[in-house]
Amino acid sequence: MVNLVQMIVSGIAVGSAYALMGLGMVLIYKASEVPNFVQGEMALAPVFISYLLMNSYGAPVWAAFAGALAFAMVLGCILEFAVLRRAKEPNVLGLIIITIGLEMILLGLVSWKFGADQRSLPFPISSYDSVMIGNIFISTLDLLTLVVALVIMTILFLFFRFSKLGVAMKATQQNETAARLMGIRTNRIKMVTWGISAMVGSVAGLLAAPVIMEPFMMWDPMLKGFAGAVVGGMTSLPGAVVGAYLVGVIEHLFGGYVSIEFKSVVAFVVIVIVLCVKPSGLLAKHYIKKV
Amino acid sequence: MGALLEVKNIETYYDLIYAVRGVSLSIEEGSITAILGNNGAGKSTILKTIMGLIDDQPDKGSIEFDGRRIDGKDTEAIVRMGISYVPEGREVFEELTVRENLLMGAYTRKNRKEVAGDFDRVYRYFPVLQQRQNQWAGTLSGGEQQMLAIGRAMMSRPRLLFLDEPSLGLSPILVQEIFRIITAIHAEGVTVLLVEQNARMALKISHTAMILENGRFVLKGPSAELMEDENVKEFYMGVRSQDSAKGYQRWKRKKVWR
Amino acid sequence: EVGVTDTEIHIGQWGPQTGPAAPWGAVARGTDAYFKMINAEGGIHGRKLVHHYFDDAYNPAKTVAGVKQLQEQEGMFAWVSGVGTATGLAVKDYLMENKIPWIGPSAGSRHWVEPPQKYLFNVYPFYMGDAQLLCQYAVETMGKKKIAIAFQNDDYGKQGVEGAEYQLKKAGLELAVKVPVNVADTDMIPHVMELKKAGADAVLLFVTPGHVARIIGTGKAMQFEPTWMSTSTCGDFPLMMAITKGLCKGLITASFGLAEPTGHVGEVQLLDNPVQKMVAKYKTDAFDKFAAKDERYGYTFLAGIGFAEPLVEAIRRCGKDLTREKLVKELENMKNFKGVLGRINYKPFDPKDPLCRLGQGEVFLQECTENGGSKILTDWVTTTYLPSKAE
Amino acid sequence: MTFFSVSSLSMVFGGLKALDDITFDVAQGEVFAIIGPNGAGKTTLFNCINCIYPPSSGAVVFKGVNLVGKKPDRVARAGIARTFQNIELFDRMNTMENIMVGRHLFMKTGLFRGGFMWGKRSFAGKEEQAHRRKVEEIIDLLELQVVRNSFVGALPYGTRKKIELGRALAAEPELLLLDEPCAGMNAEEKQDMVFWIKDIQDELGVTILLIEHDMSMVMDISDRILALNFGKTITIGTPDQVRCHPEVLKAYLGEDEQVQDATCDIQATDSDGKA
Amino acid sequence: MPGSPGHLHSFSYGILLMDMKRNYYEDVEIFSSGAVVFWFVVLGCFLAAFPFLCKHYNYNYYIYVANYIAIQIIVVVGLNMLVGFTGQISLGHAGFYAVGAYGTITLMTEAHLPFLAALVLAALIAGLLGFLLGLPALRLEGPYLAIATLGFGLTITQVIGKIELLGGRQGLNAPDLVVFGRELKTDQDFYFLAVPIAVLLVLFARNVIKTKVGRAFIAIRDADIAAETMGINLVFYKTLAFAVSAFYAGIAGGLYAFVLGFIDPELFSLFLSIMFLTMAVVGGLGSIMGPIAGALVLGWVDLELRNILSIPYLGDWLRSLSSSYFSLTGVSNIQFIVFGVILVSIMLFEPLGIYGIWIRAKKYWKTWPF
Ligand SMILES: Nc1ncnc2c1ncn2[C@@H]1O[C@H](COP(=O)(O)OP(=O)(O)OP(=O)(O)O)[C@@H](O)[C@H]1O
Ligand SMILES: Nc1ncnc2c1ncn2[C@@H]1O[C@H](COP(=O)(O)OP(=O)(O)OP(=O)(O)O)[C@@H](O)[C@H]1O
Ligand SMILES: [Mg+2]
Ligand SMILES: [Mg+2]
Repeated sequence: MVNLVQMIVSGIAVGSAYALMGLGMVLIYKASEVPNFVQGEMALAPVFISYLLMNSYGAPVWAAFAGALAFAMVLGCILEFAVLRRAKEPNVLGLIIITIGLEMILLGLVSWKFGADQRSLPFPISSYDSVMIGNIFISTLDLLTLVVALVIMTILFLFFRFSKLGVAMKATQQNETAARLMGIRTNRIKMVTWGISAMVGSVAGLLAAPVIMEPFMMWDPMLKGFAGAVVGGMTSLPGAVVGAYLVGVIEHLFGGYVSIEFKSVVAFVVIVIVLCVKPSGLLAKHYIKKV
Repeated sequence: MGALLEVKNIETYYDLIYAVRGVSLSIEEGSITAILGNNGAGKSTILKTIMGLIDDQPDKGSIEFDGRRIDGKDTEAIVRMGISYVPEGREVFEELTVRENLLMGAYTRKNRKEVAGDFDRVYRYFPVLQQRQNQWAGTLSGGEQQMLAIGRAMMSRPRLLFLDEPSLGLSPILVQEIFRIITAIHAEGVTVLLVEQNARMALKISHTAMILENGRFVLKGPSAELMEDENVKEFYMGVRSQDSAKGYQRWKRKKVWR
Repeated sequence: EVGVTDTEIHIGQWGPQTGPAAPWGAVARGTDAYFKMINAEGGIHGRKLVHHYFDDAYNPAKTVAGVKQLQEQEGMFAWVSGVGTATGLAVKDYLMENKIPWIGPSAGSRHWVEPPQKYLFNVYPFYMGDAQLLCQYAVETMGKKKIAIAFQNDDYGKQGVEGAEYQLKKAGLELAVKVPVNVADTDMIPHVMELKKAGADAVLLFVTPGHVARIIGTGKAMQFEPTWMSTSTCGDFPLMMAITKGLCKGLITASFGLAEPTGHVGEVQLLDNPVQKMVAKYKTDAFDKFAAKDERYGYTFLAGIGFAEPLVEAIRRCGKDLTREKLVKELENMKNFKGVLGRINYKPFDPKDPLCRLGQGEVFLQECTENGGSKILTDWVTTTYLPSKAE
Repeated sequence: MTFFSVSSLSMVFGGLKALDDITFDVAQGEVFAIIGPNGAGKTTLFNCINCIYPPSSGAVVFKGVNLVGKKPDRVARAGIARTFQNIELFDRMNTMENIMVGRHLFMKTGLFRGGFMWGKRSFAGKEEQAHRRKVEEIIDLLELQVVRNSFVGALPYGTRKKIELGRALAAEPELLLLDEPCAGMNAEEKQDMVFWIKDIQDELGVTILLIEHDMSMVMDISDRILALNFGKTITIGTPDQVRCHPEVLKAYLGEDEQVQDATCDIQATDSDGKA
Repeated sequence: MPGSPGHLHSFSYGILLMDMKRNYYEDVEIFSSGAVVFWFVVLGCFLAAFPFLCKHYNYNYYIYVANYIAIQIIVVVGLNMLVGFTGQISLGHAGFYAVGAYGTITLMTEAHLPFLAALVLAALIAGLLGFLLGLPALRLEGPYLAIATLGFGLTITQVIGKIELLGGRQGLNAPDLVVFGRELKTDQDFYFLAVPIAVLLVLFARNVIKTKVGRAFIAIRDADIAAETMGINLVFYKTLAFAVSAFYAGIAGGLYAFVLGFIDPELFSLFLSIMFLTMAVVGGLGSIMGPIAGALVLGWVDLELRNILSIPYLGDWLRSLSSSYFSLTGVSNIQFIVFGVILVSIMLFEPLGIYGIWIRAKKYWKTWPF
């Protein structure tokens, strides 16, 4: 019993990191309908920037983190402004390939600058301490990630639910031309969305880097976040979070009770099953095309 | 005082297709202008060009709204200046509710009270929309979507309203309804530019009308005059010498102009 | 001979410089600096070593492309090192069929010696040896009863399991639990829970340094702190200390060289023994002079030197008149050659005896100290080569 | 046996009854029109006949076979083809290929025979050509020659409607469902469309179900009319009966002068003044 | 992912229009005109002479490159049937590739089938798996389908890694390659196996696309409901598309196993699937030439980029740049950057990919000097 609870708790803990990545992906998907493969690297670059700030310029931790977040915002905006917006007559697959290309560029730049060595990001909270609730452990860093993910999710959810801008973002995604006809500055909206998404992602990065920091570190969380977002329904923010937690918990339960080897793929199998029942994910409304 | 909208000799290309071939028009404040024309004549293209929806177009010519050049500006900016456009094929936000669609129409407006009032106004014009407030727009019937599109455009309180085939696919009663609403909107002081296939109705409510063919205007004039024109009668209003299709006569008169 | 001129000897090497395996890129860069050092010292019998290494991103298709291109267009005398099992296997047949010597593949795969190939000389000690010694030490010296293993789900990890099982069987024990780790896994909680559940008091970690860090860290967070033991792969203590933020103090790893335990069990200093002197020389003459300024002086870099030493030695022994056949002869005659690694021995070619191309079979143990230094726990121990079960 | 009949068909979307107990039947060779205000459920009715939506209850019987529960492609196989209100063409094919898709059911080429189409004497080659000829006939009939090789995505609306009609015709249906074929056309084009529909009925003997808002056209060509409102049947009858039905007038026609004029005086005159 | 045009959405028809045919018997022929016959013969001769030319000029290495690219062409042409023509996305093609590779080897070593039989059988197994994967895929689209197929790709390698018969995680050696009693040892031998297979499969794909099945695929992509009402069985054709493209990947995988001589599960990673998709899209979806161009260009660039630092001047410049602003140990990552820049710039400049550029060039040529 303790074991089961422990697995669920730790599943939720790792799910939080996935959730942050998933939220970032959903944001961008909502704005531009692109499954964003550069999400991981948009988070990676700011993490290394914060490392650089601390290591080479001796910035204090908080300043380095603030710098990283600011950089993430700028990076996201720049990517949208300088690249994605320039796509001529884009189709979805073309945009996906562009994000893959950007992913390579950013990854290349980071590895070029920092080499392949593994490092560990200085962080005020030790990743090896843990909180014990009864017999259940949760590492302090995981707990922090969980809290941060929930806070960010709540803010984003409220924003989309109750602000006009949130609806405008949805409108932009569904029919950009029509959105422009409403006077919505779709370009600006998309740009800001990319910025915010990069920020959300880099929070995940900053919370993962204290353990191991290396150029490929965001790839796995990105995929899991993507998977979570898809299970939740690519257009639903709460969906992304629920999906990510689902992925985390399933992984842990499966790893604990069935087979650790298949732990990392079982989530995908479950996803396929979920999608067979609900083709647009758990929380997104399914919309039957009307002819 | 000059015209509200002054289009001078614009030319528009879709890649290699030469769709609008030198069109000028000027719209007086407070008028209803109708553009008639065959399929593919380029009516929609003119509107899209004015709205800045076609990249890098117009290729030539100038467009002035309220004395200011608007060609080359972003669509958003043009909309914010007070032009509203109801596109052909409705283009509602399919996965937003009716209410959210209308809210988006009022996106540029700051005054919440006024917006709330406008919601009521739209619902008064189109009571169906109120019933379907929380339904996704994509699941509305064609006519309902058309009403939504017009309602949405009105939410921004435009000075100039473009309507691209508003009666497309509407039932006769709704066609009359829509035209009544157009006149009502006009009565509130909105200038209207109307692209229509339903020539009879369009000519009836408009002051000026123009006929577009192959990207050029071939006929312009006060609507009342055009209504009397033989060619217009025959080709655009379906008034013809024989009784009906039941007569099985298949002859066609060649158009005289061009 | 191909790749040999009056003034030059062309040696090829592949290895990842990019991609997830890029940390192993230092191997090739180590070899490069080493060759430059030799050239700076006047080369070998008047010839300079020309080192051609390329990045294959750990993708065998690219390895084949690069090897064929270099071999056919530039002409390599021999190939040295080369990181990765799949990459090496993709070119093995090509090199062997064309009778091109290949010395010191840097991956511990039994494919190198099963069946032995005339032109392929292994240097890297196999991981089952690490496991044997670690288990032996844990059981005999430390008195551990429950030994578990977390192993990477591939050749590397499987060898560890086999070695550990072999050794424990001798002591009448069994592995408490075997936990597989996929290379892509980042979250180690289920793995550690499994280890904890089994109540292991010593855990062998046959995984990458990153995973070692994650597992030890996760263990700490879950208040599970057995004796952690690992392989030579994770023996770069300064690196390990950095990525675990000091947590890996007390980690015991096997080592196949770069330090000389003989007679000096205890804290390592710059001792008055030949290996330490050599390592010091490589630091000043190869690393300081020829490595890129952002290169890290670490285990991987030095390993790149270590794998190439037998080749250089054999070329030296060949004398002025250098041919591939002669090189093979000289290598076969190598007995107890001592570079920075353990003793290296080859035997005349015997298609049935893997040991004739095994090279090094000894390891020793070291423990990570407070400041990332190492404390030597055992002397060199010769381990048993376990042939793979299938064959 | 009736040729085609719909009996107590209902369709519910969430809480909305889009179709409520619809019953009617159509005789072979008839032009049967369906009118009704927007949102009355006309398109939904077509979708149910096509089995794109599964009806909540009721039956659709075509030549003695109940279609309900079948897949749309089975319905097509049974001999029903249709056009769509919001044109559903294959945008990145040219006109000819679009119409060729209509021949799908008649072609026997599979993956292998298709893949091994080595020249025009192979099985697939011969079949292609035979069907191309058929398609040519349709292109000629609908006067689509000019656009034969252009991609349909950018063609004018009216042309695309014609291509859709051509595609449906290519399937050689016995029952043809036309969803607002004349929407967005001017009077002249409408007139052409009327002729074609007539030709299709007379020369090809196809039974036609027609949704249309242009009353003069509906009155012209239909043999019988079904009027719907809010998913319920108002009336079924001949054009003259329906035209005068008070509820139809109230819910649908309004004071459409064209139709009312037609009742008293066939020559449509232009009433002046602005509404 | 079919892009729904919408009325306001402008398309690249303008370009495509230029490539239109004038005579409808052309389509039925393999060669639509004399000029095409001519070029085809030239191409054939070139392909036949290529290895000898390479040998003659001592560039044997390029025979290997050609083999490798031919294999990739097979996968990408197959993938394009699915992605480009049927409008489904797959991020799991490395999985089918793996099935082909493992299947061929195992059928040869365990069932003692001759190579070609094993190859086809393995590809059929891949096709069957494709069909099975196609079933859940029926209801999915866009990112949902992407994730489902991605999951398939990851799972299949895990499963293979678990099966000892398939060598588990340690991998599997390919047996000797014997075709019709002749042992193929050199790259040149292999060339005359792989390239004809590639040519055959490309022609097959081209014919399929030109006929009923292909039209059904395209119809499903552009408007699935309309396609259904025209009598196209969605279930059948969607799964068929999956099966066919998986079959292609299977054949390619079987050949790939013999190019490398050794396979392990790690080879068939997600990166490979992404690479295939990239080649298809960058080459130009929805055409036959596109994927070929994509596989050719990107495949070659991917192989050759490792030499970027040996380019005279550029290499030195990059190194000096690295030592002052970046790191020298990471300098090889320039490859990533260059590859990424190539992808991004092709897609930005031309949404139809390399094929689009080709058509533009052709159009320019035809209408030159206007
Ligand atoms: N996106 C586009 N790409 C290329 N050509 C286009 C595009 N949109 C329209 N065209 C072409 O431009 C010409 C004018 O089209 P437009 O849509 O303006 O006609 P229209 O008068 O509005 O016709 P309709 O009555 O059908 O709406 C047509 O020949 C059409 O084929
Ligand atoms: N997929 C759906 N989900 C929910 N409601 C739907 C759906 N399809 C249609 N409806 C509703 O069913 C009703 C009938 O729609 P339908 O499209 O059949 O109308 P119609 O008679 O064709 O109207 P029009 O003449 O405007 O095309 C409408 O109120 C519409 O909102
Ligand atoms: Mg138009
Ligand atoms: Mg309808």
